[in-house]
Amino acid sequence: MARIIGSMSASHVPAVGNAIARGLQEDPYWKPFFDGFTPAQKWLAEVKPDVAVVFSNDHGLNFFLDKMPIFAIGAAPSYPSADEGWGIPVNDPWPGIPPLSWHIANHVVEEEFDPVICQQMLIDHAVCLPMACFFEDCGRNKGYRPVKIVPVGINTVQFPMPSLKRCFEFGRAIGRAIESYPEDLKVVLIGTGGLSHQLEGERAGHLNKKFDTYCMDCIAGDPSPLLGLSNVDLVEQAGTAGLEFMNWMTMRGALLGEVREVTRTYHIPISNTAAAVQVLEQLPRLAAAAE
Amino acid sequence: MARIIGSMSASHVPAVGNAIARGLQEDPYWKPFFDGFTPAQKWLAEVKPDVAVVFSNDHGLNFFLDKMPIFAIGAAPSYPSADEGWGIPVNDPWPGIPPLSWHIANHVVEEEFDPVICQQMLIDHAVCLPMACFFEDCGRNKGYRPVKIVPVGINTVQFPMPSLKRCFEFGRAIGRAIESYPEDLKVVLIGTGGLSHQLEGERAGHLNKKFDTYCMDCIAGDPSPLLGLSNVDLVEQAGTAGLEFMNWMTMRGALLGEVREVTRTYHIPISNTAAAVQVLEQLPRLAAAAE
Amino acid sequence: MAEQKQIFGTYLFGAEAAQKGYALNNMCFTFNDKANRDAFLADPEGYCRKYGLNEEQIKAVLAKDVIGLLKAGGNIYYLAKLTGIYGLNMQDIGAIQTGMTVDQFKAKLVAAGK
Amino acid sequence: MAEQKQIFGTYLFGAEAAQKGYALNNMCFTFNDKANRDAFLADPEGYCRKYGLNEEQIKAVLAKDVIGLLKAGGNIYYLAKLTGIYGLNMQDIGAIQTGMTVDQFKAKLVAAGK
Ligand SMILES: [Fe+3]
Ligand SMILES: [Fe+3]
Repeated sequence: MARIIGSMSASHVPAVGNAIARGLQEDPYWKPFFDGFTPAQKWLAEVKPDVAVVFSNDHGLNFFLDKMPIFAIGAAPSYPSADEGWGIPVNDPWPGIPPLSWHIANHVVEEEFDPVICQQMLIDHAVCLPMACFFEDCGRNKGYRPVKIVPVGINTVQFPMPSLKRCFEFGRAIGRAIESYPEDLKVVLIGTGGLSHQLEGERAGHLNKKFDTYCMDCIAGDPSPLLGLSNVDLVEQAGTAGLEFMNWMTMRGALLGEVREVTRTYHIPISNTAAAVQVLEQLPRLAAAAE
Repeated sequence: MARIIGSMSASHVPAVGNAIARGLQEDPYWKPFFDGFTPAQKWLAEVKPDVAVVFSNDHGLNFFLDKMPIFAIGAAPSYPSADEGWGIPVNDPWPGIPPLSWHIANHVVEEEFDPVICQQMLIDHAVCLPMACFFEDCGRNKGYRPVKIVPVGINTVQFPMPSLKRCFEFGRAIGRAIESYPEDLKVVLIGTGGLSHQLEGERAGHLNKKFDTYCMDCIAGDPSPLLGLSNVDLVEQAGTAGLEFMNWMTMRGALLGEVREVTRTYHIPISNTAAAVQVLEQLPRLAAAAE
Repeated sequence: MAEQKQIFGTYLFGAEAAQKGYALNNMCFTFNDKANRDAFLADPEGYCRKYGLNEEQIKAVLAKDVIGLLKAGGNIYYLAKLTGIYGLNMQDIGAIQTGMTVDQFKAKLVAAGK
Repeated sequence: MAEQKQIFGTYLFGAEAAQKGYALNNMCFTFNDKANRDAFLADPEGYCRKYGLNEEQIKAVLAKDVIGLLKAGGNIYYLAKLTGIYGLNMQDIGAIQTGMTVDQFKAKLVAAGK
């Protein structure tokens, strides 16, 4: 059976793409950000996942307001990236694993979630850049793709949005789906986005270190205090783009057992964003204890 | 407040478009089908709805397998039709009512449904032809549009599909949304598709009068016995295209109060389909009795 | 999951067919445009190849083999646009798939209403 | 519903803005293609009109008035593609919207990390 080995979460920022392209990892502005990934890379080298299920939000590349999903599940053999309009380098495609994607889709629909199923999907910087940071050689070694991916999209662009509670429950259903997949695969969950930032409006530049710390504490420990938070409350605390924390919450939902925090870093600012990296390892447990 | 006055359901078949275009309403083959709409037209002339919420499934015009939703809600100012590939005449657009669409979308997402919200949506024969049959003058008098519409799409094309129970509950959430809309509007629900038919495979031509009668009895009375039926059971009974009965179930879910059957007709065959028309009137009730 | 129960002569369109039939159904989806229908009719095989159909699919398209199209991953909602190009209506298709004459197939439908 | 709570300097993108800003955001969505970015730069106003922007939106686009773009229904996920064309990064945008210099805005960000 497939097994979820843990989760890795990180902020995503288009500017990271340029920093990688220009080799700025040791630049004083960028070093604290990229250094945050080193412990995660070490952990990855030990646990060696086969698949990454990546929770993120589209930034106006794959979806538009004409037909805006709440949740989307990729079920493509390959996920190309594309020009997002900012001149950041286009990443090579990541390979998919359609049988697992469909297994997840079938399972979550049975559990009364209503995702769009995408046999074609473009992935943007929200997928590609954290992948390039965690799997470091991807940025340097074109074509190096150590895992297959299942991208899971969450709408953070347009209200109505799913609540944090709904995201968490969606994650739980995905976790159960993964752990009922018959093939022996090691699956890592990746949640990207956030933490606090707000790009637009007179409140642009809003950051909230205290709240971000609280969120990361909840992710590492008990996420339930976050389940009552409305999306508007989340905006108030974390800024409009802080809504991307929904990706983290969905990811956290998919961790069905007890977890151990492997690493956490937090740094302000990268671009206008609070840049965080957090890795959780799912502790071994009896199969019967799975929900 | 908006008020749901009742529901109208009918089969949809592309061939109906040609029959209307060629004025075949009195033709012996078509007469039993079109006559079935007369009592509904009479009822409509009495109740005079302002809005129709139309539950149907796309037939490969608005959605493709690249990004296939489970549920979709139209939120467009206008819904054009288009060439579906069969040479049936293209219908004029129907006007939308975006504020009601968004009200419904906001409400159902809060109730933990995950529909795609469509600010652009093409409607196909599944919407246009039942509309032209119920609102008879639409077929003859181009541009006559007595109601505004909110199209609600349900995936009957690709597994995984929502269960009949999930459809019914989605309908219930839509019903509650409509009845909490602050404007005084009379809303009629329209469910299209089915009943039993199967177009493809060695079992093509499968029809099931007994099951269809049972389904219409449940719709008119107590729909709960249908809630335990799986989609595969539904295919076994009603054929693959009988899955379109999901549209009827969603519609029925949105009728929150007691109902009275105004009319029912059932005729086999129109094309390969069991052609039914059924109208239910929602009985007056105390607002407090609404769920 | 949905595909587990076997129903005679019935092809449930789920994960397996959706992947297998993607190119075929995608080609059929283009037939919403008359210009594409005309292009197909002008060179059916060339049109199929342009959309990346495999040999099994191309053979079924050219032979108007509806059962073959289903086995190759075709979805009836999209395939109907292809059979429409060939001028086949749903009773013609029904007869082809069930091995009946069109009149026999029509009689079968009428009988179901008795 | 989501729009009920007022948060200073914050524009929640829901029903109202999604309708009002549709054409504007749709234009920005086209900027995923370099050819479209070039066409915009060659004739910004003409490009806006081609995509059906209203006068309020056109005025805000031409003035690089980010707050005006938000008030006209712009969504930052799409608007960012427009500001990118103008060569403005997120600190430039932040400064424009908050009435600070870019250095002041950057200092504000750094201070939030202390
Ligand atoms: Fe983002
Ligand atoms: Fe249909």
